[in-house]
Amino acid sequence: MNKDHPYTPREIMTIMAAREIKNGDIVFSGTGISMLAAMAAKNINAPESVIFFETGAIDSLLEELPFAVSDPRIMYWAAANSQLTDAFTTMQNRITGDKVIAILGAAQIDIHGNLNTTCIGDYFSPDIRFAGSGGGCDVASFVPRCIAFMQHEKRKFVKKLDYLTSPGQLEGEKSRQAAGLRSGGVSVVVTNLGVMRFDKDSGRMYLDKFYPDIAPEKILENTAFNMDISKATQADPPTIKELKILREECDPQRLILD
Amino acid sequence: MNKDHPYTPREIMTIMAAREIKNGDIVFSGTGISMLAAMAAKNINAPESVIFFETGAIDSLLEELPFAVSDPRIMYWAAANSQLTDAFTTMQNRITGDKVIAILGAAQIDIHGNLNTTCIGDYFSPDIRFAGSGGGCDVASFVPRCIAFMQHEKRKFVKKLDYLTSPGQLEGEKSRQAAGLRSGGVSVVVTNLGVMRFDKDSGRMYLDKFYPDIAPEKILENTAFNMDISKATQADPPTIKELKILREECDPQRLILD
Amino acid sequence: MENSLNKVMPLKKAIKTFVKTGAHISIGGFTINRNPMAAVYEIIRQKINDLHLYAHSNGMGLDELIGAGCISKLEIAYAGNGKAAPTCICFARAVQNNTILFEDYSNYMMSLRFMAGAMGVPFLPTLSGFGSDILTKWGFSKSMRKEDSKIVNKKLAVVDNPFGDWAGASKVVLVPAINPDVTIIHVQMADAMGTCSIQGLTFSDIEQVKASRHVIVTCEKLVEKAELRQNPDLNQIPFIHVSAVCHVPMGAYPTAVFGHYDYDSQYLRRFALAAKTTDKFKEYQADCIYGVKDHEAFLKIIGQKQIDKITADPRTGYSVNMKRD
Amino acid sequence: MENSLNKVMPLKKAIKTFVKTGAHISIGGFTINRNPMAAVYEIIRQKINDLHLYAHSNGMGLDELIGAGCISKLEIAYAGNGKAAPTCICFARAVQNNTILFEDYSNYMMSLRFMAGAMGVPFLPTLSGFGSDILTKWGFSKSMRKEDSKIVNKKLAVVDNPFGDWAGASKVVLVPAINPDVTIIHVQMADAMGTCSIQGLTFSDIEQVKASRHVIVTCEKLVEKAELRQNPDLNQIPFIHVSAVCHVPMGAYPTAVFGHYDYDSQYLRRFALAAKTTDKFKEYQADCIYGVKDHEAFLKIIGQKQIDKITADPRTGYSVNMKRD
Repeated sequence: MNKDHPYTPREIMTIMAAREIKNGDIVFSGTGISMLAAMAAKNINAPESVIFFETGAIDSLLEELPFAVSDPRIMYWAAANSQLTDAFTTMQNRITGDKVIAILGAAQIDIHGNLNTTCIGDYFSPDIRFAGSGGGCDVASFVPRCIAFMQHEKRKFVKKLDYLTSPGQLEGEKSRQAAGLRSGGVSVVVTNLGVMRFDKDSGRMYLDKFYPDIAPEKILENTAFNMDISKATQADPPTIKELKILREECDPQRLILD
Repeated sequence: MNKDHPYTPREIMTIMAAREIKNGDIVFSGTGISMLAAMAAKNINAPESVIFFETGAIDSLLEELPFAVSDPRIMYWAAANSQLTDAFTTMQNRITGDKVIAILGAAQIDIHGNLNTTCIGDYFSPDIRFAGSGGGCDVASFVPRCIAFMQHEKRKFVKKLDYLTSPGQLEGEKSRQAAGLRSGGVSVVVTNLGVMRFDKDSGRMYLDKFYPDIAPEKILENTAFNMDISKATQADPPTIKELKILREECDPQRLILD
Repeated sequence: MENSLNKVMPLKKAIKTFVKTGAHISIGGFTINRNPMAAVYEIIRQKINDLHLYAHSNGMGLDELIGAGCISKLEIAYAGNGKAAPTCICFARAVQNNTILFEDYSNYMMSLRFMAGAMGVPFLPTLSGFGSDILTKWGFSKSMRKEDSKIVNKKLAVVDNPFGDWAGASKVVLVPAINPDVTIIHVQMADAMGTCSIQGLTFSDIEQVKASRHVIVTCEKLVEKAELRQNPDLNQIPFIHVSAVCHVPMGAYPTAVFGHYDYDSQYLRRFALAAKTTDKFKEYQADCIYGVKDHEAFLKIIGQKQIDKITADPRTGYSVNMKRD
Repeated sequence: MENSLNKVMPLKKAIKTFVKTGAHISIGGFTINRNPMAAVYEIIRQKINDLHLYAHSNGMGLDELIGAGCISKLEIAYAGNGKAAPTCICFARAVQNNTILFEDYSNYMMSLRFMAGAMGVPFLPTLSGFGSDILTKWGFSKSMRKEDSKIVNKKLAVVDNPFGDWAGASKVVLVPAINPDVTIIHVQMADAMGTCSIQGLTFSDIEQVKASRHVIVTCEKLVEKAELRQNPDLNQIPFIHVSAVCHVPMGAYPTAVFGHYDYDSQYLRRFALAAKTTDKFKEYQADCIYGVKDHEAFLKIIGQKQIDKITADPRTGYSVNMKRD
């Protein structure tokens, strides 16, 4: 970490995700840190990106941060208020869908970037039940790029998911295509320790960037599967400008940053 | 015809069709005489019937008679303005669809009530090309009752359609069901000479009512196929009250009646 | 579907008439927004149970119904209650304790299933879910699917694209139609005939309504027909789909209604805390549900002061700068 | 799909940029309402031909394009022009004289096909058309279907219901998706980004737009973004779908625009009469299309007096007591 401009894990995660968003992207956003990453991108590097919710609102003004994708705050000053079927139509078709980048969270991820947001333990009688797919499985099926936000822990980066809710690269190689999916799914994983991507051929996760002061080996220790760290380089830390915009313009009340 | 209250062929046709409409029916209406029949029913015998257009307007006020199903006149004071897919949804599902009665016209009809609104002659190189199905095939596929309005002429009541646009009873018997259709389709034919219905088992057209002063044999002469006229009885002519409402309330400017 | 021109009735009567024990139902709204809560509480008070609930992302309504033991079977995409409960608490417990039968879909799949029901077709296609456990793990048993004519024979089906690779798809997932016995939604405005105007996002309410054999609408404002007819473009639901109209101001409380009131995050948290232990939850239910005779009485115990806090600002449609936990 | 924030351009440029010879196109509106006539006339003036047109019930727009020889292939449900021409005259002649290739569907089928294209699925199911010649008579040859990757391999397909008799259907008709190269619609209001608000019925415009690779919007009023953002519920098309926005007042004339102007039944009749003979039609085209440089100049020859006659009454949205032939 640069001592001249310290930042929190949450801040670097947000900035790393924001950098994935390109001008013109349509950002499928949940709430919390995913919303903040979308706002950071719009304010920093992708002013023409568009925030978009599965509930059907697009380009909402967001004078206040929404706490759910059904929050009335997303209905204000939108380009259009519509409905679920419309929102998924935008993602499933190849015309607008190819412009969509999704930001997802999960309870578990495997080496191929498949996500579990359904349960821990047996599906029919789980130890812990989570909310379920929501639109996660849909967007991971449809769009070319998804960012997964995760806390980097061994129990979350698992060898085998307890339930495969949202498809990543499935079993890698050509398995996504063979199953009937278009290319896409989780393409980058942003955690509190680093940034992971997927090998184009094998579809296996590898460490792309480790954060300053984080050893690649530490990341491996927090990962239950064997991940290639050989190509990893240190991430460019958030710049002073990025942090300033994030803190002062995106979340001045630190509703999410804290 | 009752000499005390004369009426035109168009008037008796309108009244005969209006009598088919029941309270609570949703009337799929085109323009012209079909619109007038719908308005007559609403004003005479089915005050809670609802006029409905394939373009997506429902229960429009109709201060002026529309000249097309896309006429802006149908968009005023409707219960809802929607779109084609919504309108057909209303007809295709069994919940609202079973309440729909359609009024259709055609260039040709056969003994099983199948309709041709596409062409005369070979489909690929026709002598006369008509507008095509529009929503006709759809509504004839979906809803339990359709009224066909026809001029009773031999070239229109044909042995074999040049093109089957909208399904009636297909080849009769159980052929409608065998083809994949629900029961329904054209259930009554109203012409300038009489009213035809279809035998429940054979699905063949028979003469149900002939108008006063019209001999059943004359109807047969104007029909190219062999139609059962043995069960026919004389229609109750339009009543003074029916004609009064039709003339004074439904079309006082005689836009359609003339 | 009814056509009688005046469908206004008390909520108690509408629930009693249309929501029978064992019925297959769906409710409108999404997580913490526009759930038909007054109707949900009335179902609970009338102790109607063995319900089969179809939900995409219903939050508060779903969790109260499950908590009260009204639901025996559930088809669902997501059960969350915003920040107060990222996973609905009664739902999670019921699944973990095997006290309900459940089957998971995605949000789009559930929306398409309602849409198929509305359209009157047996299924709709999607490219969602290939390779996921949503396709492989079926919650209802084969014998149930065989014996209960209201349960579809297959959770879903994968078929080849008969149009070659048209639209770039080699195969598609078909999801089966849902036609609930009754759907209950809460809207901003309705007239006595049942025409409805929803302000803001409609979620899947419109499809749920059109797919349903009976429809109960609760509304913030019961308006004259003329008021709705002035702008038919804003009326998503024409009266032909509606069975009963119940005038219930704040009928979605504690969830939000755009333009009227915000969600009550304090109440949602109170519920989430109570739901965590059996005793506290019984206490909560006794106080807030069984102990009041109707929604009006419930709102009285919430108090005007709290209601003022969540009342929507007319410019934005939500409560500006409201304290949210 | 483009995202540049200012998409305003002259109609001439939009047509030149997005409507190429041989393109597959669709136009919005229905028979005599909201056809994008200014764009149609501009296509004709630019002599763009060999177009493949997807239409449900386009009337005036379709018939002008066919009359001018711009269309070589047509997929259609209905070609009528209201009272002026129950069957479109140039269309009928082109079919009778074998000068275009055509394939007939129903209105619902065509709407579903646009919807499938919008949804990104290869097909949608319907229960329409069983037993009809729409299923049996295919307009495009097998070799065309094989050689031209933009023509689907089958007109439609009939398949068994994989869910038993769920929804009471033993089989379904699947109709293939349409994804036009470009869709052109005319709307009441748009902003520079391309967000659109349509007043009154939307026909199939929304699906046509969302299914299309490029979208040209012509609008009565080009408004500030803020004006549209005040009521997002009235905006059916968010800007992400739109490629070009062209401000063309009376851009649907001689067809109607609810709230702005009525159809011009005299013009429609004039067109219908002219279309009946080659000479008269050439004269008509010379006067009204080729002889004017743009829509503004066209409207000048129509004259303010005629425009006043069709101007909509603000209460009803149409011209009250207008003389209609």
